[in-house]
Amino acid sequence: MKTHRYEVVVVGAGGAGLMAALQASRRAATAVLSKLYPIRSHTGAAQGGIGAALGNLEEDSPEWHTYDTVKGSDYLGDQDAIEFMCHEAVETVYELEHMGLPFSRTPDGRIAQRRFGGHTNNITGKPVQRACYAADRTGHMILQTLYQQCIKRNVTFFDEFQVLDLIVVNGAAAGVVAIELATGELHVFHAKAVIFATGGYGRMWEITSNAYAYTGDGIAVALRRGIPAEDLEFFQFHPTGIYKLGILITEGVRGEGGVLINDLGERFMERYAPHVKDLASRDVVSRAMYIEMREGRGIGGQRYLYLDVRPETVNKYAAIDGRTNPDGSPYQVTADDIMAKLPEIIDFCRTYMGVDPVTEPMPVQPTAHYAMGGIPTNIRTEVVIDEQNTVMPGLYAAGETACVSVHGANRLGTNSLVDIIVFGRHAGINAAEFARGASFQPLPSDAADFARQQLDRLLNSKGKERPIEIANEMKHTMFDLVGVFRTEESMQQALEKIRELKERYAYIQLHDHGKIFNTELLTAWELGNLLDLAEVTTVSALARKESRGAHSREDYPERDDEHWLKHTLAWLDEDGVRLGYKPVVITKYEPKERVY
Amino acid sequence: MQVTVKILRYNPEKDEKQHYESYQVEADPTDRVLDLLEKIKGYQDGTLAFRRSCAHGICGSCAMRINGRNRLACKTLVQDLNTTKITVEPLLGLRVIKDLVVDMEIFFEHYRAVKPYFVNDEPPPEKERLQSPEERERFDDTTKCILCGACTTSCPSFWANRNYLGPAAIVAAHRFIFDSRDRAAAERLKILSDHFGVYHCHTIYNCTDACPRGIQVTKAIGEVKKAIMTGSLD
Amino acid sequence: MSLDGSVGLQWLRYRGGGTMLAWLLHRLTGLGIVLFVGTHVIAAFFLQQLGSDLAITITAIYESWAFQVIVYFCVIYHVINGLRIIILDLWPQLLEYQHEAIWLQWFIIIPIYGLSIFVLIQHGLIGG
Amino acid sequence: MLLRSRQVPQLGWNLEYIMWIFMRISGLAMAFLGATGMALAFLMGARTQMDLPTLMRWSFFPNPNHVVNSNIPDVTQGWANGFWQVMEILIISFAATHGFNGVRMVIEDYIDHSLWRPFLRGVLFALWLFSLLVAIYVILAS
Ligand SMILES: Cc1cc2nc3c(=O)[nH]c(=O)nc-3n(C[C@H](O)[C@H](O)[C@H](O)COP(=O)(O)OP(=O)(O)OC[C@H]3O[C@@H](n4cnc5c(N)ncnc54)[C@H](O)[C@@H]3O)c2cc1C
Ligand code: HEM
Ligand code: SF4
Ligand code: F3S
Ligand code: FES
Repeated sequence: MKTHRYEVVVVGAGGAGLMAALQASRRAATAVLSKLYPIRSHTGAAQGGIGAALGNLEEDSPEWHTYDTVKGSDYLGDQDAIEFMCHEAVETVYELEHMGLPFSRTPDGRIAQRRFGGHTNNITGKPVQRACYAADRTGHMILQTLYQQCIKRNVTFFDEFQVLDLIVVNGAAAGVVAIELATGELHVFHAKAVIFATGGYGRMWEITSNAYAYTGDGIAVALRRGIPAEDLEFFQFHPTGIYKLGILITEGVRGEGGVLINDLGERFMERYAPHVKDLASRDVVSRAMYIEMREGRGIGGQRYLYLDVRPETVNKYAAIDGRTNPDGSPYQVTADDIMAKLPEIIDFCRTYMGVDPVTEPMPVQPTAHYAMGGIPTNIRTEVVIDEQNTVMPGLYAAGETACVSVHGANRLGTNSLVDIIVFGRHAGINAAEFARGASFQPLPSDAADFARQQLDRLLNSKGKERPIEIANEMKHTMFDLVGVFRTEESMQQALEKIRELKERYAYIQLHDHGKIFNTELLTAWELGNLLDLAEVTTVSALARKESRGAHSREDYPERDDEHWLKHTLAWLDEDGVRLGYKPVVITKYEPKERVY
Repeated sequence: MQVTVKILRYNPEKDEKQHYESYQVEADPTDRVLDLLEKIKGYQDGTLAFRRSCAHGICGSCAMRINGRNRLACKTLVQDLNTTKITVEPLLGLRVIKDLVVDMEIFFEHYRAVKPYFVNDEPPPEKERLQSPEERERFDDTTKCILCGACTTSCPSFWANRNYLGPAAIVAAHRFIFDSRDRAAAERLKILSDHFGVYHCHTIYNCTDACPRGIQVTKAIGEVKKAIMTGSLD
Repeated sequence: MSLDGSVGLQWLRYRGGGTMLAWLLHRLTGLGIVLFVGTHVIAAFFLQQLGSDLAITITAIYESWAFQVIVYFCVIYHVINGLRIIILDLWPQLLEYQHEAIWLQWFIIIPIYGLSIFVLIQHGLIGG
Repeated sequence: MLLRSRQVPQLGWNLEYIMWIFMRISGLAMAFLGATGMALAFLMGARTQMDLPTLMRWSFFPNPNHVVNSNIPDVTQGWANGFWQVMEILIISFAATHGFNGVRMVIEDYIDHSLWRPFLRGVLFALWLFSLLVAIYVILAS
């Protein structure tokens, strides 16, 4: 076992982790640990854009962005944090540009922007061009740019080190324990401040846009150390995943004028969101799609619909909507425009479905996409551990793994990239500053024991259960029973299943008992994380007897501000999940009904 | 349908040499090769090691040799291979750690050697630096790179001599050399005109054929050579 | 085996396609020409100076029609492929069409080479 | 918006760069000289007098030895003048330099930075010089 000592340890090297590392390493001795090579992180998969009210193409303001986000969150987002993020967004996007990020450009050379669901001009209510983009690989460019800057600044990386445990001493974070994949050895990283930026946990669902690595490690590790998880019942289902595969088709497609079509050839979103139609927020669109499919209007009666971005369709509906270019001329696209703005999407469709979006509509279905909930933090990205927002000294979280909460019950497209950049940056600054003023906690002699125990239990388990079967059953259960629509009954059933799976998990069988690159062992460990989070998600969702944002219950179809305008906190104890609640921060915007 | 997947395996804790092992798998024509590997790992042999994350060709983890050519396992469908016999081998020219997992350190070392980051020390404007769509277009192709390594490890010049910086590093340099906002083109061109730079490239083109992102790698290298020759970055 | 990263002969199994073959042939034909022309010139030198038997044999082999079939391939292939390389180096934007360029060059090489060896063999067998 | 023209200052010369350019220039030059030789041979009656292989062999290396088999009268004198000697010396110098540098490139592809490199370079240089001198001698002496 090796021990390392750094003032700040960043866990995760996606957008949030790298941004934190860039800031922290300027101020304190910093190490970045990541289970993947940094450039393999899931931030690279983000397509459509990063929201910031630059107003490069039409009038816009951070206030509008704030309001849209609050509304998008179904009023569950903390308004102080949202306001902070939306104002910071502008400056941070410029900062990214100054780091060399190759944004697409407007004819006069400025950062190009496009429409995205839920982002509106607050006066007219019409969609506004707020998403700054680099073709349809915005996340890829953010990840690459940040990694490049880290190379420039000589940031210390420990690539392919998977963090298994958080060391807590005297109620403060004192470091992490990680396994080096290439050798199987455990390493202890002694630190004054730890930043978690480990991404989401969408691999819990069957159809998902998320990477294999999205197994909620950060949240699960924190849960095992007595830190609660906030708002896990809110998990976003993106309307347009490739049928069966779940691979994401960016909302940018609809931003560029694509429309959703049912079996009758109707543009059904007209009925559900008369103002913004296909650009309503994601929870609204996903629900509408489910209803269409349930009522038999899926294509050929199947569980998918069409997303149509053929130039003739786009032009037809643009004319009906009276959509215009900034100069007032009618909005018209050609096949070449589509190819230039959405090259990746076209490539996905051709590769995986043999469908060419320029000449054929794409078969899509809602796909599990984004965790609104996570490790609870305050606006300074410090992790808080109870209803009174008590801070755990030295522990920070940012990105998808954290819940500030800026996304509340439903995240708007483009806001996650804003989140990781803005709060990643602040996590880096705050952690480094904390570290400079703090001293190292003494390291316990058995620092790596808990991690080792967890691995040994898996290695020595004597059962016959296959991890992949447990995983498949979990995914299936969660997608069917705790998916877009939920009921008391379905979730109760899910909970029983999850508990059964957890029991079976104790009897899994591993073939690989080696040390070097034992990915079977780590996948099994990750499955344990997912099972824990599945339980917490289901219990939190069962308790919340209302429909809000991404959490929509058929037995409680209305939002209930009187009883449920509050954040869930869930602890995972020996004997199951314990729930608590804390209030939502409301500053300017009183909750009102949400219509699009 | 039934396919046979033959994998070049190596477990450093047991084996002295690499050897092939074959597995029978039930597959759909639209299955990705990655799906087959997952099935083999999940149901037949848990010791199989390979890297993967995104499963849709965007993270660059799963580059390997499939039926004799470098590809991404998650972007290769069974039906694309036109056969039911699939051979999977690790990338060539890098040290094998285990099974299909190779040590990418040399690859990233070469990447870091070309200053793959934006350099411009002039004080930035308050807002964005301006860049016309045409100037942006100039280097668009090479911004797509996901550093999967398929190109460099398909290059006979790299196989011959692993000091050759390789196509991926040159692609990374190209992305900045032709960015109108960047100011370090001359330094990068100097590095690339040195002994292990672009002149090790004999336009063999395996790299371009292997690139899962469809980047015109050889063309990018050619443009760098031409820029060294003419001093012009247009 | 590539346990340490060295490639050995494994590369022969890489399915590189026509472009890799084009390079391989360019390399082999280039080396071939060096070898043939080198020995030929040196043999000519010794022939001229000493009239040595070995030099005579070498020259005879070199000038035999069978050997010339090989030399011709080397020269014609190397020249035309070399010109292709030079053209693409000057206009790198054409490198997108490398596959097409290589097809095109075979369409030039095959008739020229075919014609020359036809004449060559004819002369060799019938005697010119 | 128009693209601004961007320039970088001339980088220093180095062997790889010089040789890369030389390989292209010499290739072009050889092709040009070869074509010239062939054209002139045609003008001098080769079309009717000489077979194709001899013609080609001859136009790349216009050594009188290469023409003796042909049926052109007084060939040795006709082609043994100064012009053809210059042509041939040019071609052979290009070819020898191009060829030996090619061999160097191939070898250096396979060897690392080590003591072998200067050694092999020395050997190749000597061979190059030797063959060049021999070739010129053969031309002038015949
Ligand atoms: C297909 C897709 C498209 C999207 N498009 C958009 C978009 O257009 N706009 C937008 O705003 N958002 C988008 N999102 C959401 C957004 O991309 C993500 O939420 C965001 O990138 C998350 O960033 P992150 O830094 O938190 O995590 P990641 O980038 O995923 O990074 C997680 C890091 O943690 C590391 N890690 C995880 N576990 C461990 C462990 N145990 N030990 C060590 N390291 C660990 C990983 O290696 C990785 O480096 C999209 C998401 C997806 C899936
Ligand atoms: C018109 C005639 C010729 C042309 C156009 C030509 C062109 C070229 C070019 C462009 C290269 C560089 C290839 C690269 O960088 O990958 C090259 C390489 C080479 N040439 Fe020539 N060449 C010609 C004649 C010759 C002759 C006469 C010889 C031998 C004496 C020769 C021997 C070589 C060798 C050995 C190489 C190195 C091959 C390699 O690196 O793979 N060439 N040639
Ligand atoms: S250029 Fe293409 S093949 Fe090479 S590393 Fe980048 S994406 Fe992979
Ligand atoms: S395969 Fe290698 S030689 Fe050049 S064109 Fe590609 S880098
Ligand atoms: S798994 Fe990401 S590229 Fe294949």
